[in-house]
Amino acid sequence: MKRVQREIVVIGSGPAGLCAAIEAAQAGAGVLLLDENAKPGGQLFKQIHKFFGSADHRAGVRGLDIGVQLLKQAEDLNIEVWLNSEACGIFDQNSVWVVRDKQHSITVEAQRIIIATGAVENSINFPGWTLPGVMGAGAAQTMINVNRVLPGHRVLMVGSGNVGVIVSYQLLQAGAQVVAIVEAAPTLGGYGVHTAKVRRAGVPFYASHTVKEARGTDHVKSAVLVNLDSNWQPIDGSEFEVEVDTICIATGLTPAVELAFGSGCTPVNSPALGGLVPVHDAGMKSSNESIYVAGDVCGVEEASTAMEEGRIAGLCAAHSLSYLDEAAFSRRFEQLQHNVNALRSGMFGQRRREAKESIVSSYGVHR
Amino acid sequence: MNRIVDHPILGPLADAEVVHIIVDGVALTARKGEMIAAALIANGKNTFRRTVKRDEPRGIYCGIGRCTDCVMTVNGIPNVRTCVTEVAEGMVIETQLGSGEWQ
Amino acid sequence: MSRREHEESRLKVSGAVSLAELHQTAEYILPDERFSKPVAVIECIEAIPCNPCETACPVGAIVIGDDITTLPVIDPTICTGCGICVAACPGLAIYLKQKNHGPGLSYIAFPYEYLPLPKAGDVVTMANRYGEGVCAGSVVRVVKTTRFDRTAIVHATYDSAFYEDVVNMVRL
Amino acid sequence: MSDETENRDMLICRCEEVTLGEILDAIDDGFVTVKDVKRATRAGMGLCQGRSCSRTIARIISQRTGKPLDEVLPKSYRYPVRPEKMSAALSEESEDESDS
Repeated sequence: MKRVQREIVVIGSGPAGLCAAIEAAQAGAGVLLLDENAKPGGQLFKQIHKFFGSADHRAGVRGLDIGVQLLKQAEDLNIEVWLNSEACGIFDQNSVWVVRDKQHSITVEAQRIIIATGAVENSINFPGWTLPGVMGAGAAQTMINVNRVLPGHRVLMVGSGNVGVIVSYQLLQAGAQVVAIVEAAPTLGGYGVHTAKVRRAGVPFYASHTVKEARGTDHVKSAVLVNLDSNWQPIDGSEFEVEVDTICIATGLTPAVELAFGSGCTPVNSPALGGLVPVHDAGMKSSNESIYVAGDVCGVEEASTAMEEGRIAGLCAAHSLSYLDEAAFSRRFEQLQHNVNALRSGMFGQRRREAKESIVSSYGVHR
Repeated sequence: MNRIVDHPILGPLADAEVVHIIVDGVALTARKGEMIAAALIANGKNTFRRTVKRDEPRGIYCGIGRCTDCVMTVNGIPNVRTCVTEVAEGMVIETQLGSGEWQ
Repeated sequence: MSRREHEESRLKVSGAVSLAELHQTAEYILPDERFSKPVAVIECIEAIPCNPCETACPVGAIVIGDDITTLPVIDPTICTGCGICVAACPGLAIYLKQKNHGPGLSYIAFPYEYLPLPKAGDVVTMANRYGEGVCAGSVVRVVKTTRFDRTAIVHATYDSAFYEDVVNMVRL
Repeated sequence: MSDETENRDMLICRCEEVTLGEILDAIDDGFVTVKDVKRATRAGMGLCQGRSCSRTIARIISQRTGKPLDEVLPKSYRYPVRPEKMSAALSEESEDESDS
């Protein structure tokens, strides 16, 4: 197989990968950015809402505009980008097997690899959950915001975290009707300002409810909702049916760890961050000296935290190849640590902040 | 039609070159650059395949090429993930039955 | 089973912040009849890491400070009613209000990101935090400038008997 | 998660059409890791390689055996992590290294 050499290979050009590539290139390193899709940007281009955070995080700017800005930056730095290129495996610590355009294989020998492969939506199961019309909330978001096609007209959203509530809002903007948002827990998960947006638009929330069954032959026709008691068991007789043609499942995400673990990065279980994640230090270095991780792959959070983690990974990967003098590196490193900590501050970020702290502090142990 | 012709944030749908595709023998139009799954849903087709054991209908589920529930037979090649594969002029797309056959 | 009776009107259950919760929040400052023009009202009662309203305000009427999870504090006497914060807020949690805009009429300018947009002169149904129509409203103007980055701001007058209840309009 | 015993013929593995009942029976027969359940029922062997179901199967094992979720051994990760045709694995990139 044909072999080429690169200093830093970034796998995945979503918010984390793009920012990692930019930061590493700004530090002076040679960067190759891979993405399996025809267009880079990952979930950024599905996120048409304005981001939270502070000015350092480009707060108040819409995700898709941040995507355009980052792509422009990557272009200005003339970062080498391979699209339609799937990283299929990492061998002997630093060789990335890449299949390009589904036709050719090439091995990229990288001195450093930054894995930014994101996360995959979780499922919940109920009779009829495999019917056409039942899909992940992310799938519906991709359809409406990227492909500009409505997956359905009457939608039931399952899950009231920020994803479920934001996608519900975006479904309304796209012209669909959101019939209800159900949440199994007794209280809603997403930020109050998000739930308020859709509630004042007339979308009812059903806390302590879940889907008992989806009905339909070739497509979803309706969903049966059921009330749950305090230990989350269905209350017989509390079922009621809602006419819907689409059921979106927004019950969390799981880090897409197959590349990281396949290459031997040590896993650690972190429920607050989505399950098994690769162990990493504060500089986003995994248990493997030459492999860094960033974004949802090492902890499901938000695009804004993914961008900061990407920058940290890019900075540290470049510095480990002796780019940037000590002073410049530590100044920038402190700034980026401040940025990511700011995003994890407050009651909403507490569980994630503590989970990340325990991963970083246990880094020495796991190596 | 399920296309979002105008959008409060994304603005009006830009013009796009028309791509002609044949789906289960029926000629349909799609927009250049869009995914097969999007073109099919836009044209009102939601069942992409029928499963091996139970012959049950399946459509789009994850939308990002991970779950492989949206696979169809494209230009005679089975198991093509339609949610991450762009349409092309003259593409022949068939609802996949079971694990599909090479044609 | 009428769902409404079971619905405790708490933000974390109903999805909408209740008047009770607002009144317990010091940062919720609803301008009274003495104000001669609309000023910003912020319904942001959770400590989330976010401060674009503070940075957007051209006259520094909104203060959050270094810890960006601090709730934004508005000084209505400084606020000029320009509406930039209304569009800048990622949570769309800010609107402008004036209690005595005219005889028996209150005034609101709220963020609106849907189609179709209402037009000046339209009569619409004003909505409360639960999405219920509470009274008629007449649209004064609809502002959509590039500065607001695709968030339209709808200005409308309505019966001041519903001054505090109204936060938006029923979508067209 | 609806009551388990009631939905025995509900699908858990979408690709291989493996039901909750088959998985519960395998667990009761002593297959108590995600890999074992895969070997016993084919759940996770399909085209998506367990991306959709292995997390659910781990949860079912944990609920059924009472073992905490993080003690349920996860699935393994084999390369290639994307479905590739053999022809793509073998054919080399042409000499003139083209960019994206």
